Amino acid sequence: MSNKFSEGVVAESKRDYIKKLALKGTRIDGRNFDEVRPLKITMGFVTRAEGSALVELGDTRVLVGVKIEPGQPFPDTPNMGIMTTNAELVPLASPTFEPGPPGEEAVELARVVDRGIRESHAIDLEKLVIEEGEKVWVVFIDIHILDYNGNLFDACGIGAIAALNNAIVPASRYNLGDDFKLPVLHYPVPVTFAKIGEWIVADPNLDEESIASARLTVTTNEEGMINAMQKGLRGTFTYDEVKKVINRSLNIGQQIRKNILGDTDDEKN
Amino acid sequence: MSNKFSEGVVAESKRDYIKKLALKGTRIDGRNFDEVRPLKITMGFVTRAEGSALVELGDTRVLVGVKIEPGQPFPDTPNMGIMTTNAELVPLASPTFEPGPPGEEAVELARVVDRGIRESHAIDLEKLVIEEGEKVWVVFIDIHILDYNGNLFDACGIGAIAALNNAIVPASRYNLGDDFKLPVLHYPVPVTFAKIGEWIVADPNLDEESIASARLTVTTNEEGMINAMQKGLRGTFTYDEVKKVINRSLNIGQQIRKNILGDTDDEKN
Amino acid sequence: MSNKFSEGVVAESKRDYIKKLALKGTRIDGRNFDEVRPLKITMGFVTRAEGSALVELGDTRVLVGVKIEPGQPFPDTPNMGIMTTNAELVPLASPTFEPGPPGEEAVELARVVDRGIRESHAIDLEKLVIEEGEKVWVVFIDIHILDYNGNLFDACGIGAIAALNNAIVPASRYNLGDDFKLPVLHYPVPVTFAKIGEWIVADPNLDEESIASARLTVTTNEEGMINAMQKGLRGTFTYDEVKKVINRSLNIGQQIRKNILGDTDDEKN
Amino acid sequence: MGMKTDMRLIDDNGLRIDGRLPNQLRPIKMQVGVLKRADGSAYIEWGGNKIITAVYGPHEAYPKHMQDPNRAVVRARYNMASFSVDERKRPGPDRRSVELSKVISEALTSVIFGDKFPRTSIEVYIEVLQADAGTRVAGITAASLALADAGIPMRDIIVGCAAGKVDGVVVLDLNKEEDNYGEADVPMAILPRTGEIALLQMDGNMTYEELTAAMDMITEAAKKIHQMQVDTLKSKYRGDEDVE
Amino acid sequence: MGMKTDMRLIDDNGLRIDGRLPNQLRPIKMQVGVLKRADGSAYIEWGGNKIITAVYGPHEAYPKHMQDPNRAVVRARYNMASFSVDERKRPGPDRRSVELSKVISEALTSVIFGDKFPRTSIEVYIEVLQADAGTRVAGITAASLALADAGIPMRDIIVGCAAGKVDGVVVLDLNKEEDNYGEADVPMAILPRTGEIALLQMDGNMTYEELTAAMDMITEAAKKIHQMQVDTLKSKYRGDEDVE
Amino acid sequence: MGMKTDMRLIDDNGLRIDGRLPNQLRPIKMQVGVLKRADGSAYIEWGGNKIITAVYGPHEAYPKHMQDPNRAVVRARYNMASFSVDERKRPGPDRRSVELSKVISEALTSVIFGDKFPRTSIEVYIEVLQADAGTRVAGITAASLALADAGIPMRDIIVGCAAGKVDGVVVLDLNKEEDNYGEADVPMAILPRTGEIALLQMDGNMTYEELTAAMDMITEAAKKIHQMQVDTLKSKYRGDEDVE
Repeated sequence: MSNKFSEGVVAESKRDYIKKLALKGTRIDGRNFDEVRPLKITMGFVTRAEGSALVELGDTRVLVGVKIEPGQPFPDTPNMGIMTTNAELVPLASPTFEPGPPGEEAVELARVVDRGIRESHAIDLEKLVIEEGEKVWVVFIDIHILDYNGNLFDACGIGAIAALNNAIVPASRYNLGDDFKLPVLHYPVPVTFAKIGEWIVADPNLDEESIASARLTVTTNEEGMINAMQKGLRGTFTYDEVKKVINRSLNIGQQIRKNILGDTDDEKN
Repeated sequence: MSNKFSEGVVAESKRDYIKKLALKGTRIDGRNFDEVRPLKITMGFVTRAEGSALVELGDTRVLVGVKIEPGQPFPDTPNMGIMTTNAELVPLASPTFEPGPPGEEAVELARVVDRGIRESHAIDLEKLVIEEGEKVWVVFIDIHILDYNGNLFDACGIGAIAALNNAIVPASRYNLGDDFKLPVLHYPVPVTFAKIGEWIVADPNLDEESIASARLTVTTNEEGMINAMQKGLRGTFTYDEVKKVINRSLNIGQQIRKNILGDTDDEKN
Repeated sequence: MSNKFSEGVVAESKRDYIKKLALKGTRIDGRNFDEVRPLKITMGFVTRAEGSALVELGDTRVLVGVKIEPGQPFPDTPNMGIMTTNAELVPLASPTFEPGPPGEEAVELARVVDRGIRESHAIDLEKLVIEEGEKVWVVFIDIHILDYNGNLFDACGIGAIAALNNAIVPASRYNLGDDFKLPVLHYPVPVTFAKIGEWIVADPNLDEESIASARLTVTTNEEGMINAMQKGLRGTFTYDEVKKVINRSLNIGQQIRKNILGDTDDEKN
Repeated sequence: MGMKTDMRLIDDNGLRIDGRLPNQLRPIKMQVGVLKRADGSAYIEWGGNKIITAVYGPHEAYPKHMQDPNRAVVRARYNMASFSVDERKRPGPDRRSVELSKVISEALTSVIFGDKFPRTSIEVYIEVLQADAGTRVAGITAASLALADAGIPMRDIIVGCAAGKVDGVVVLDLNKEEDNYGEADVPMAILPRTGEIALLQMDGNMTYEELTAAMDMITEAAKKIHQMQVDTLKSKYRGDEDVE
Repeated sequence: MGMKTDMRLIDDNGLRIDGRLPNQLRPIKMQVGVLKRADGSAYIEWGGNKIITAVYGPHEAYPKHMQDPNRAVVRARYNMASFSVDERKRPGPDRRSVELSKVISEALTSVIFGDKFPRTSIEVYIEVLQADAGTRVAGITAASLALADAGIPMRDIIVGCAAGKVDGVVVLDLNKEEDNYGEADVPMAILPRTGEIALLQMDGNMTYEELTAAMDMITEAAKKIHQMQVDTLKSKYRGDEDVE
Repeated sequence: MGMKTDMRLIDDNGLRIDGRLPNQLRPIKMQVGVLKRADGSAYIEWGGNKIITAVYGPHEAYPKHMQDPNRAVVRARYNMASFSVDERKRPGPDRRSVELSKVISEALTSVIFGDKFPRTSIEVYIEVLQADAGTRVAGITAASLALADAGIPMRDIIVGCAAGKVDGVVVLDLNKEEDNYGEADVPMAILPRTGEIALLQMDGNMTYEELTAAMDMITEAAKKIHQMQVDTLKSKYRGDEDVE
């Protein structure tokens, strides 16, 4: 996937520099530890999709499209619609991404985003039944990475809930009545932290991510509930660190949520 | 796929020789620029197929089989049969072919042959409906390369229309009435040209193909209509060259078509 | 799949040693030529499966699970259930097994086991029809290798018939009446022989298998019928050797069959 | 091509369903240098198409047996986002995108001075984010901007454009309805300096006269599109806004 | 998580459907050195789970581009037998097992002194023969025994354990019904010596207080499980029976 | 094997549905040197079977880890054209063709002096263009001609032939109906010089006596087939017509 040698050398000097800055309480791009990069959400970027959001989180750019089509329900949930999440780490977005079927990074990303949406019951799947046991609406959340500059989890999680909140069920296209807004009940937001040395920073950029020893993503909703967590990388966290990270994610998630909902309101007016 | 070094050396001296000949208006196998290699079509070679044609174009040999089975129509064309084209570049046919799923050469070949048949409306797909929206005849055109000695496009395109013209819809096997001849409305024929230096020759053999800078295939039908074109390789054509090639392909296609229809008549009597 | 060089050297000295022993009528683990390694069958090891058997044949250990689910019959056998056999050579079981889709070893293994069961008509497939032409019971025989120490054919063939003989059709789970014992009509048993020099030994262990020139598996049933044979490896057998091997397999198979049926009886009481 | 419809695609005034004249292009908007990670990049909006392209390389080709000892290998990959079309497309390459990737690779190879970089590869990625007919020619137009942005030496900046036949009329730059219900489509890529043709495909049903009329139209339009490419590249170095 | 049911998962006495108290583990049985071919192996029965694990390596990593010049690469592969669950699972990796293989690989890497074996790989295979909720934590618990059995130097023996929320009550070590119909699941892996967390996932709906209560429960239970691991390893060298 | 039918496969005169006696072969026609690109090739028509085979090599085996330092690796690939059977076969290898490719590779290896070409591979391609039962034995019969045509040194020319049981009668060389509705099939490949058996499979239901009777029949028939192989090879060098 990449040249581990040259990476190693660059990482070493980066690591030193980033740690020196951390001692002074700051970061390579001047942020403080809990500061998220500038976030810009462009709703409805792809008009052919039923919902979409172009998310720019610092230099990271992802496009989430939502397609909604009729399909068969799962046998064990005949009275619920279906949601499914897919992520494409297309090689356009990074020299480290390779063409081909989703690798373990893409699968983990899609599943973490999916869990945040699913476990918070963000979509009211019971409103997506066309004919019980026969036909329901299937919501496809498709994540397309455009420019990978760190912290895909948050950019994609934000894009997913924004695109869903923006989506219209295209009932009329299938002669199934009037179009209606996709019913969204909750607004889960993932916040990711990277552990660098003894410091833990929110929304790591690519440099930080590349030298981090451990990563923790916490997805929380507007009621302050925790819906999903995912620890990654080969380092560890102490229990205390995890507790602090959860608390910080509740605060930061709340700020980001305003951004998502604010933009949506603009879009609706 | 092949040893590029030794290929390079051989190609160089071949190129020189072929260009020297071209200056004298002739080709490595003695043909003139618009002369197609000897063409032999054996109809019905595979009796288990619904239609088939073994095509020998010079030393290039391909076998096209047509299978016809009932299947579901596409949702947007409920009142039309389906055709689909597949090409297998089996490694039997050339040291440069590899086992495995179709590569880009096989995909391009199948799609160019398919376009010729499809865009000329060669098959009367509306006659292939068994029950509207439910069941139609699916026509599989399967191309099997046996000996690759240049210009697969033409050999396969000729084989495809010959095999179709020779095909019987096996209705009785499925208790769907009497067998009937596959309704063929048009006879598209592809003619391929290779650009070598400033010369453009029809029906390139393997040597010519290996040193050509550009390739252009033009598929025309018996009414003089153009149904498909495909330019290939990393060189370019001038607009004038393209115009001349189209005109030459109309003439050459007409000759080849006689061969296809002639043989078919023999077969039918 | 493995280091052919070091293998070569080890194999050479092993070969010499094993041949020396053979001259004295014995084998590397002290067995005589027709002696099978100790066989232990644990029935019902996986309670979530409809039938299962953990087979220990010497140090070779395989687990066979049988799952039974409703499904569609094949069009040409509307009044018969379906059986299908799959083998996973998971890399847990041997340094020479690789992750990924089944390779040729796994495919051959599954097909040889399948043929033994299928050709002996071991399962009464006609009793597995739920609704003729619409719905039948599908019997999945899934073979999971745990520890590969030679002669997978026999361990897996034994495990398959044992697991089937132990399986319950879970009709009540699908509201299709009462559960019932899978109807088993015959007890095919494969016996595999390896040719080493001029000697032919039954149930080869890993050392013997690695130096054998040829392999022959003969599957026979309780009526003394031969149901399947499979010769393998790059050596040959004389016709006389084949005849003797068939006779020996009938005897040895009879002994093993007692073990399979004996255990089953224990289980049932 | 060639699906049936009762829709009239050309009205009594000779105008098309989106109000264009037969030889009129849809609105086009270009931008270069839009991505941070890529060595070169460009974004194009062309009618309803939204396409982003990136270039990586030249760098050592991998795996090694893909190396050409005499020149750089250009590998274009055309890909449609699953949400780029009305009916969701399954992710991953289908046969159409495999073919398009091949002809686009060949066309781009024709302008690159590849012999300057033996044994290397140059990757060109074309991601169709929203599709509205003519994606391959829009993609190639943007890809050549991305190549320029990456500093790859080229003998020309390729322009892609299509023409076709709709209700019996030869028209420039088909939109989605014209593509679905029209009678022919001719996608083409031109080297504007010399007029050489680097990519040419065609499907449908056309006379020789119609076909050459379509190619004439493309040749004419290519000049305008090329000017936009040049302006876009210039404006980047001057720091201007997007070119529309 | 979160499927609906009328089933009561906690009865009036605060007991769970299998009769356990909220903070009570299911029965666990461990064994090491169970396979002949593998360099290390372990088997675990945990509730209805039956899981076998094997370790191969360290050996030269292959293909070469997977080698890390500074440390061993740990590659765990979590796999479920097709007959391990009620509805037959198609053989081969699905998205869930790909994700679990990744997080388990990362967790195990955190305890292995990988810098002692640069350019090598250590393969860890986790085969779920019968599944009954909590397979990933049972699997990681057994896998660390297999690593110890293979003589891989580690700074601790990882313990996996889960907790969750069922009928509004925080409970330890969910069984299958609790996993299907409960409100949250928190799988975790701990280094018992230091209390460091090497694997942590969570899905469902929990307050901060509930989540930390669940993590407290796991931390407590991990001590017991770790003692079993130690006893199992000791008994192997003393030639004892399995530890239950 | 063993599909049920009311069809009688052996009539009152002991003749088979195609009029043959129990120990009678179907018509066979062979040809060598039929392909230009291949290093060796042969075509066979055997009953309704039409099979073409080609040999490439020996050449350096690739990828390198496939090389055997002591001998050539023989890789046969048995493939059926999608139109070779009544119901269209999906292109690409299925489990059956994977197994047949393996046993054919092993059988051919047994006659080739592979130690003369260490580190090389010899590819053998068997393409079934039309199938009518007995394709593997017809394929191996043709493949050994193709190997001879390629000049690969061999200690014998392998002959393939099958026998089986139909309506309780042991018969030679099953046709399609006999294969579908018969009771047993025994495909075999023999080294005619020594009578050694290089390929042997069997499926169905046979007594020991029936099985050995079938093998006797094959052994006898193999002599005739071998003579045809020899005549075909000779006629090629004399420039004769095909051997029938």
